[in-house]
Amino acid sequence: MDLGTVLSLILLAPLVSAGLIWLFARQRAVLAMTISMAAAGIILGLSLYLLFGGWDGIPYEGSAEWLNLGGLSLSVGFLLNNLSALMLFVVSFVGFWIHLFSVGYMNDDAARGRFFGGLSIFMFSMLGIVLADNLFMLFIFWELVGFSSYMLIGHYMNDEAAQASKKAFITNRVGDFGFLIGIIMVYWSFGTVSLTELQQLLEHDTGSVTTTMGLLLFCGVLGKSAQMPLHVWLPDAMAGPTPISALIHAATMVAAGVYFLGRTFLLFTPEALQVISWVGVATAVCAAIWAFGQRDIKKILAYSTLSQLGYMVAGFGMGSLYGLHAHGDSHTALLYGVGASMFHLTTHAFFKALLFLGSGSVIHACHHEQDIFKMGGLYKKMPLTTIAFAAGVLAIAGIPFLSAFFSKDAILYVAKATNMPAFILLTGTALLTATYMGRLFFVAFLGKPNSESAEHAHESPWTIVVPLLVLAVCSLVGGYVWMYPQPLQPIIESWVPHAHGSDHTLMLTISAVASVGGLVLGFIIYGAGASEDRIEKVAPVVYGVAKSKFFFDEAYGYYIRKVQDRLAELMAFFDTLFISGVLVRGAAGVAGLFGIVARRLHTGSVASYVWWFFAGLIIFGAFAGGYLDGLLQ
Amino acid sequence: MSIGLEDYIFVSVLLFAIGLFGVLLRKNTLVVFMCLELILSASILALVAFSRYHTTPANPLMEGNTFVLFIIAIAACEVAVGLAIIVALWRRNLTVDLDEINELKH
Amino acid sequence: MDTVLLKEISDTNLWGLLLPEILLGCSAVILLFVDLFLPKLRPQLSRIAIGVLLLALALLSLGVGCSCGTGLSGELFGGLISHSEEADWMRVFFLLCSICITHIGGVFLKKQNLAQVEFFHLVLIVTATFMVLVQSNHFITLFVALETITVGFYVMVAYKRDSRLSLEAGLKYLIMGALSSGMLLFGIALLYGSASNPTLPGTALNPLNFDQLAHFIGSTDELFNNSTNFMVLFGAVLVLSGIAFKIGLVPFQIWVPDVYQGAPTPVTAFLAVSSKAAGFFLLYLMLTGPFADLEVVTLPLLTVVAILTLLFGNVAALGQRNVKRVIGMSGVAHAGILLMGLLASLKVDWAFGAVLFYLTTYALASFGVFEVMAHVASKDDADQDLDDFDDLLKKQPYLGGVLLVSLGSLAGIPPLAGFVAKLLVFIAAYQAGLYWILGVALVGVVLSIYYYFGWMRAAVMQNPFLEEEAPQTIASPSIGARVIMGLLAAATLLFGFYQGLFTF
Amino acid sequence: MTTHLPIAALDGVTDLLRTAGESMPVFHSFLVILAIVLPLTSALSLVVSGKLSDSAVKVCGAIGFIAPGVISLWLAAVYVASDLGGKYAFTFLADMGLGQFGIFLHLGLNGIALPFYVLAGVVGIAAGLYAIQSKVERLRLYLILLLVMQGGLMGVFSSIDILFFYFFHEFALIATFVLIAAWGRSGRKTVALEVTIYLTLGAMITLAGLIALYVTTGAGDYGFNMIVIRDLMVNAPMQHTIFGLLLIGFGILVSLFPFHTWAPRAYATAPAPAAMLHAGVLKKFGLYGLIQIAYPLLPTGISHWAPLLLWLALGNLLIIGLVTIAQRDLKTMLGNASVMHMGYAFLGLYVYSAMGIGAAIMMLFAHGLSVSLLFLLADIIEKRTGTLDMREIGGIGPKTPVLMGLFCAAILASIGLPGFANFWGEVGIFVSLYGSPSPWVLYPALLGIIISAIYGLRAVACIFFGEAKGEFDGGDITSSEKLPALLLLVALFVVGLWPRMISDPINESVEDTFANKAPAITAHAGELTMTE
Amino acid sequence: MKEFLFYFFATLTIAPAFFTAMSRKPVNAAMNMLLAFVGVAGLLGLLETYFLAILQVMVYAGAIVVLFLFIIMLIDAQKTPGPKFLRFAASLLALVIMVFFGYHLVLGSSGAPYPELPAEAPASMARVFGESLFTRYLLPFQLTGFMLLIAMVGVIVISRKPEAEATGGEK
Repeated sequence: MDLGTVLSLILLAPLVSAGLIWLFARQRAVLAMTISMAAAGIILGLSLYLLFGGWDGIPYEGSAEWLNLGGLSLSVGFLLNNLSALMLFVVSFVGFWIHLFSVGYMNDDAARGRFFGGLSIFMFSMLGIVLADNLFMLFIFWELVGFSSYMLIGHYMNDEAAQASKKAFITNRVGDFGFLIGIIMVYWSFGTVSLTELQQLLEHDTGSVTTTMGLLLFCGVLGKSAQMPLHVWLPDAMAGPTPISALIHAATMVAAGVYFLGRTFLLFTPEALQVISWVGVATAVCAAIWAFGQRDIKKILAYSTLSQLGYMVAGFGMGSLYGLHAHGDSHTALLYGVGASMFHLTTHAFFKALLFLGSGSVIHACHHEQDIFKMGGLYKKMPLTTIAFAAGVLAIAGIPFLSAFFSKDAILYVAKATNMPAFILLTGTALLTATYMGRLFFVAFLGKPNSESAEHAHESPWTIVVPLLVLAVCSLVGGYVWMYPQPLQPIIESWVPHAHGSDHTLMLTISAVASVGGLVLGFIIYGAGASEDRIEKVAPVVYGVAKSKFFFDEAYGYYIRKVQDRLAELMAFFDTLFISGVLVRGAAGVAGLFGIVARRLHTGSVASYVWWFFAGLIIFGAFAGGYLDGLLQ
Repeated sequence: MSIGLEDYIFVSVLLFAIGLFGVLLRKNTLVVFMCLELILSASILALVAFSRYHTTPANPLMEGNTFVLFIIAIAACEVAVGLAIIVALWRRNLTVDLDEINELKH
Repeated sequence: MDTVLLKEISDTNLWGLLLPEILLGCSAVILLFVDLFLPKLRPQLSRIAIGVLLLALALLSLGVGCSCGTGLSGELFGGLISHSEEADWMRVFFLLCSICITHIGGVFLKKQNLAQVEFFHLVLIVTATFMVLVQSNHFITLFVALETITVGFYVMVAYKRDSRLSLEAGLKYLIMGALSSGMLLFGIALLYGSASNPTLPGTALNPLNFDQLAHFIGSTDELFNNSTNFMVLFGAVLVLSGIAFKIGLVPFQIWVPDVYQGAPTPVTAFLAVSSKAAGFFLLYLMLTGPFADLEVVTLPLLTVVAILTLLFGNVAALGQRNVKRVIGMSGVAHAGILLMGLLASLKVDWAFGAVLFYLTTYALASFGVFEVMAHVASKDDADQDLDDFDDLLKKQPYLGGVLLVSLGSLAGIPPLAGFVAKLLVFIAAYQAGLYWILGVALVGVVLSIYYYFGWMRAAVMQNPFLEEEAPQTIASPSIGARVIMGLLAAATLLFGFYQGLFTF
Repeated sequence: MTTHLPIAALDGVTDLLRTAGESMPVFHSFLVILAIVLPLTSALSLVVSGKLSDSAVKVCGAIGFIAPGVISLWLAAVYVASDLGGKYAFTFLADMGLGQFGIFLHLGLNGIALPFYVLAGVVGIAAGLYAIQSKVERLRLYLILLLVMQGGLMGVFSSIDILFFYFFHEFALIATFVLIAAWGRSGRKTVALEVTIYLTLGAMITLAGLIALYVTTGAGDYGFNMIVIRDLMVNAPMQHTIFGLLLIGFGILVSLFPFHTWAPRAYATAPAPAAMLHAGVLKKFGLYGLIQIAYPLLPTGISHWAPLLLWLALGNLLIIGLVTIAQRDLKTMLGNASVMHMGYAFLGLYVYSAMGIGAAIMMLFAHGLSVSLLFLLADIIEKRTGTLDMREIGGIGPKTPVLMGLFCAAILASIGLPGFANFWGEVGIFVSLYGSPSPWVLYPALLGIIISAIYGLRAVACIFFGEAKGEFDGGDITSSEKLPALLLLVALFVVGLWPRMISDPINESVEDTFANKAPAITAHAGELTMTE
Repeated sequence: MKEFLFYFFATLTIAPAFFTAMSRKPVNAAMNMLLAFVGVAGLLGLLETYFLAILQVMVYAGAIVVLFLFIIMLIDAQKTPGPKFLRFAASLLALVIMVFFGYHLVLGSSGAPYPELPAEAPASMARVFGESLFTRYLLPFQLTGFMLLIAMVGVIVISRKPEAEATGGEK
C-alpha cells in the first residue's frame, strides 16, 4: 500500500465509523461499540504498520486541492514526518485503549450509540490535526476536535454538561479568533499555508515572521491547550464522561496546541517565545496551586493536566529560546523546544490517560462518587486499579527514571538555562505536583473507606483494567528511547535537550528532591484515607486561595453577565427602539400622519372644495405669469 | 376716449372674478349655481368682443359667435340638470346649504 | 359667408367615419323605445347594450370609421375632428371600457330599485361622445363633447336618487364640474382672443382649430413672441386646469373621493377609467398640439402638479377604509404616474405607447376591482369598507382571486400587467430626465402598497373582531360575470408576461 | 513530493454528463424553462381544478416542488461536467413583447448563478415536502402560494435579463407576503404589512437603480442583460449614483444594517416553508444582483461606497450579532442570526476581489441551506413545545435525540463549523478581508465567529440540555419531517466535505465575469503579494 | 353715446353680478342675476351681435332665471345666514387677487396691442348662424342635440317620484 492510501484509511476509518453509527447504530449500542472499536483498531494497526516498517522515515506529503477561489487555494493533504508520526502513535495508541476502556465504563449508558459516534468523530478530527499538511486544514480539524469535545462534554445533557460544553466551545472559539487571524496573516505574508513550503521559505529567510503573527497563532494554543487566561473551560469539561476526559481533555486534544507549536515552530520570534514561556509557566504554577482546592478526583486531575500543559508550553518556549541562545538562529536549534514539549506531551499522554482512566475506574466502582474525601481504602477493593494509579502518580510526580522524570527534566533544564525565575517556579510546581498527586492518592486509595459507596466498591471488569495496566507500563517506561518505534526515536534522542555534566547532576538532584519531597509532604499533610481536608481546617485562607482559582471564572462570569449580555441587551434595545421604532415606525408614522391630514382635507363641504380650485387657478396663473420662474430655477 | 377691446375684456374678467368670488363666498347651492352662470356669461362676452374687434375683411370671424350659441345651449342643459339634482337633494335633506350636504367626507 | 366654401367644408363631413358613434347614439335612442314598447326585454337591457357596444367594436375593428385602411387620416369635418391612430386606439379603449361598465351596471342595477334603461342609454351616449372627444381637433368639438359627457356624468353620478350620498356626489360633481367648465371656457375664450388678434404674427383664420392655434402659438416676429404672451399662457393654463379637473390632478382632485364614493359603482368605474383616460388623451392632444410651444411653462407646471398629485393621492389613501375612496385616491396617484408618462412622452417618442399601455392595464385592473365591488356591495354601495371584503377569498374564491389579481396589478406587482406598465413609464420618465417625479413616484408606489395590501389582506384574512355583525352573504357571480372577470384577470396576468400585442 | 489524489471513479460520470449537455442543448434550455413553468403549472392546476382529494393536491404540489429541484441538480451536474470556463450555458431567449427595449426573457446559468439555482431547487424541495405534510388550514392555497414562490425563485436565478431577474423576484416576494398574512404566527397582520412595505421600498430603490442603469448604459439597444453590461461603461458620477441606489435597494432586500429590522420580524412570523424559501433563497437576490450587475459594471461606484459598505457590514455583524445574543424567541433569534450572517457576505463584496466575491457566493449558498434547515427545525420544535420562547423550553434533548442532533448540526453549520458548507465561505471571506486595503477589518469581522457561537450554543443548551421544563408533546421528529431536514443537512455536509463541487464553477465564472475589470480588482484588493 | 352705453351696460353687468354674489336671499340673487344678464345682453348689442344679445336675453333671462326663480319658490329658499368674517375676508381677498390678475392680463404691459374697432362687424343674422350650424358645425350641433336629450332623460331620471321606481325596477 502506498502511504497516501494508508494515511487516507487512517483518517477515514473513524469518519466512516461515525457515519455508520449515526446511520445504523443509534439505538444499537453493541453494534456501535463494535464499529467504533473496529475503527480504533484499524487506526492503531495501520499506525503501527507505518511505524514498524511501513514508512521509511522520509517526510511524506500528499495533497489535493480542496477549494479554489480567486487565487485562494486550500488543499487537503497529509504531511507525515517524525513529529506527526509521534503524535499519530500517541493518538492511536492511547485512543485505542481508551476505546476499550469505554466499552466497560459506558456499559450502563443509554446513549452509547451517540457516545461512540462522537468518539469516532473525535478520532477523525484529531487524526486530521495530526496529519494535516497545511494550516487551514489544521484549523479545520482544530475546530472539529472542538466540536467533538463539545458534543462529548455535553453527553449527559444535564445543566452542568450544558454549561460546560458551551463554555468549552466558546472559549475555544475565542482562541480560534486569534488563531485564524494568525493563519490568515501567514497566508498573506508567505503566500502559502503549506507546512512544508513554509518550512522551506523560513529556512532561508525568517524576516517576514512577526511577533504579532506568532502570538496570534499562539492564541489558538491558549484555547485548545487551555493556557491562561483561557484555561477555564478545561476543569468544567470534566462534566463529560471520564473516558472523554482521559482521551480528549488530558491525553490528546488539549495537547494538540503543543503539537501545533511543534509543527510551526519556525513562526515564532524570540519575543513571542518569551511570552509563550511565561504563559506556560504561569499556567503551570497557578493550576498546581488550584489543584489543592479541589475535592473532586477528576477536577484535581484536570488542574494537573492544566499544569502539565503549562509545562509543555513553557518547555516549547524556553526550549526554543535555549536553542537560539545555544546554537544561534539555525532553525534546527529551535527543535529543542519541540523536542522538550513533545516528549513531555507523549509521557503525559500515557500517565494522564492512565490517571483519568484510573479515576474512571474508581468512579465507576464507587457509583459515580467523585469526592476523594468520600473514598479511601480503595486499595483493598481495587488492587489492580490502585497499582496502575500508583504508577501514574509516581510518573507524574517525576520520580526518577520514570517517564515524566525525563521529560520534565528536559523542560526544567532549558528553563534553568534560559530563565532562572521560570526555573524556580517550575521546580516549585514540580514539588506541588507531587504533593497534590500524593494527596489524591493517599486520601482516595489508602486508609479506610469514608462512605457507603467507597465501601461497596469493587474491582472493575477487564475492559477497564487492561487499558489501565497497559498505560501503567507505558507511564513507567515511557521515558526511554527504546520504547519507541524506530522512526520516532530521533525526536527523543536528539531533539530533547539534555543537561550535561554538573548541570546533569544538579538537575537530577533537584528533580528527585522535588518529586520525592512532594509525595512525602503530601502524605504528611493529608495522611492516608483522610475524610476531610486538613489544610481547609487548619489554614482556611490558604485553602480558600487555592479554591478561588484566582477568580477567573467569576471575572468571566461578571464579564458575560454584566458586560456582554448587557451590551447585547442594549443593542437589542437600540435596535428595537431606535432603528425599528424611531426610524422605521417613525417614518411610517409620519406618512400616516400626513395621511390623516390629507384625509381631513376632504371636509365634505363643496364650499371648501372650491377654494382648492381657486388655489389651482392662482398656482396655474402664477406659472403662466412667470411669477414662479425664480422659484424653480 | 373711445371704448376699446380691453374695456370689454376687462368687464368680462371682472364678471369672471365676481362669479368665482360668489362661488367662494356663498354656501347656498342656488346662489353658487347662479354665480357659475355668471362665469359662463363672462366667457360669452369675451368671445363676442374678441370676434367683433378682431374681424378683418380677410377673416370674417364667425367662430366665436357660433361658439356662443353652443355655450348658451350647454348652460341651459347644465342648469336643468343641476336644478334637478338640487331639488332631488332638497327633497331628501331639506337643505340647500353646502355645509350641510357633507355626508361624504374624509 | 360664401356658400362655396361652406359646401367645400361640408364635403368633408364624412359621417361614415363616425359610424360607430352614430350607431351608439341611435341605439341609445332605440333603447328607450325598446324599454317602452317591449317591456319583456327589460331584463336583457344590459345584454342588448353590450351587444351594441360589441357591434360598434366590430365595426371599428373591421375598419369602418377607422382611419386605418381608408387613408383618410387627418382633419375632417372642416377641421373639427381629426383622425389618428391613437384616437382610434382610444375609441376601441372606450368601447371596451363601456362593455365592462355596462356589465357592472347590470350587476349594480339588479340590486337596486331604480330606472334601468336610462342608465344604459346614458352610457351609450356618453361612450359615443367620448369617442368623438378623442378625435376632436377644434375647441368647439372639444367643449361640446366634454360638456355632453359632463352633463351625462352629472346625471349618472346622481343616478341612485334614493340615496342621499349619490345625490350629494352628484351635486358636488355638478358644482366642481361647472366651475371647471367655466375656467376651461374662459381659457378657450382667451386663446381665441389671442389667436385671432390680427396684429400678432400668425393670426389664425380659425383660431379654435388646434393646428391653427398651434401654428399661431409657434409664430414669432420682431415684436411679438406668441409663446410668451401672457394671455396665451393664461388661456392655456386655464384649459389645462379644466382638463386637470377631469383627470383629478392636484389641486383639482379634491372632489374625487367624495364623488367616487357617492356615485353608483359602475359610474365610479366610468369616472375612474374612461373619464380619466379621456382627460389624459386631451392633455396629450393639448401638449403635443396647440401647447407644444409652451413647454417652458407647461413642463414645470405639470412637473410640480405631477409630484403633488403622486404625493397627495398616495398619502390621502393611507388609512382609508372605504374602498371606493381608496380607489378614488389611488386613482389620483395613478393619474400622477400617467402624467409623468405623458410628460416623458414629450421627450421620448415611445413613451405615449407606454402611457396607453398603462391606461390599458389600469383599466383592466380597475374593472376587475369594480366588478368585484359591484358583486360584494349590498344595496347601499357607497359605504363599502374593508370589512365587507373580510375573508372574501374563502367566502367567494372566484371574486377573491379576481380582486387579488386586480389589486396586485394596480399596486404594480409582478407578474401582473401593472408592473410592466409602471416599469415602462418609469423608464420613459428616466429617459426624459424627470428624476424628481420618478423619485416621488417610487415613494408613492411604496405608500400605495399600504392601502392595496391592506385591502388584499382583508380579503385573505379573517378579521376576528368582526363577529358581532351577522355575516353578510355574497351571492356567487353568474356565468357571464365569471367570464368577464376571468377575461379581465387573465388579461392582467397575460400582459404581465407577454406584451407582444402592443406596439410602442 | 506533492501528489494529487485523483478521483478517478467520477471520470466516467463526468463524461456521460458532458456528452448529455453537448448533444442536447435545446433540451437543456428547455429544462431551464421547465423549472420555472412546472411549479407554476402545478399552482395553476391547483387553482383551476375543482374538488380534489387531499392526496391528489399533495401529489400535484410535490411534483411542482421536486421537479425543479431535480432539474436544478441535473443542470448543475451537467454544467460542472461540461467544463465551460464559467460561461453561460443552457441559454434561452424569447421576445415577450418588450424586445424593442432590449428586454427579453433571457434565461441561462453560469457558475455564479448555479449555486443559487441549486439552492433554490434544494430548499424548494425541502420546503415543499415540509409544507405538504404540515397540517394547515386551506392547504391547497398554501401550496399554490408556495409553488408560485418556487417558480419565481427558479426564475430569479436563471434570468440573464436584468429586468426579468427583478420581475421574478417580486413575483416570489408577493407570495411570501400573502403567506405571512394568512398563515403567520401572532402579529402577522402588522408584520405582513410592514414587511411588504419595507421590501417594496427596497425593490423600488433597486428598480430606480436598474432603470438608471438601463438608460445610462443605453443597454436597451443591445439587450439589458448580465452578459452585455459587462462590456459597457458608465461615467464616474453616474456610477456613484447608481451604485448608491443599488446598494441601498438591494441592501434593504438583503437586510443590510440598518435596513434590517423587517427580517427578524418577518421570519419569526412567517410559516416555516415561507421563511425557508425567503430567508434561505429569495433574500440572496440582493447580493446576487450586486455581484452579477453592479460589480462588473460599476467599479468606481463601488470604490466610492466601499467605506460606507464596510461600516454597515460591520454593523450587521457586530451590532446585530449582539442583538441576536439578547433574543429569547428562537425564530427571532434565527432571523437576527440570518441578518448577521449577511454581514459576512457584504464584507466579501466589500473586498471586491475574485476571492471575496467567490467566498461570498459560497457563504450565501451555505447560509441558505443552513438557515432554512434551522427554520424548519425551529418550526418542528414549536410544534412540540407550543412556544418558541427559549426560557420556557428546556431539556427536550433526551426525548428527541434525532431532532437534537439535527438542530445541533444546523446550528454548528451556521456558526461556521468546518465540515459544513458554511465554513468555506466564511473562511474565504476572512482570508480575502486581510488582503483588502484595510486588513484591520479582519479583527472585528472575526469577532462574529465568537458571537455566533455564543448565541448558537446558548440556544442548543437552552432547548435541549438541562432540566426538562415547559410543555412537551409529540415525541421525536417524524420521518416525514425528517426527510426535508436530512436533505438540507446532507447538502450542507456534502458541500462541506468537497467544496470544489461548487467553488470551481464559481471561481471560473467570477473570473470570466470580471475578466474585463481585472485591474480594478487587483488594484483595490491588493492581491499583488499573492498570485496563483 | 357709445361710451355712455358701454359704461351703463358695464355697470349694469358688474354691479348686479356683485350683488348676486353678495345676496343672502336667493330671490335677490336671482333678480340681480337677471339684471346682470340684461347688462351682458346690452354689451353684446353694443358689439353689434344683436342676434346673440336677443338669445342671451331669451335663454338666460327668460329661461334660466325663471327656472331658478321657480325652484326658489319650490323649495321655499329663505334668507341664509351671512358668511363668517374669515370666509368673507378671504373671498374678498381672492376677488382682489383675481382683479389684479385680470388687470394684469388685460391691461398689463406684456400683452399684445388691441386693434382698433374694425368698421365692419361680423355678420350676425340668424341666417348666417343657421347656415354655419347646418354645414360646418353640424357635428357639434348634433352632439348638442344628444346633450339636450340626455339632459332631459337625466332630469326625468332624477326627479321621477320614488313611487315610479316600483314599475321601473326589477320585475
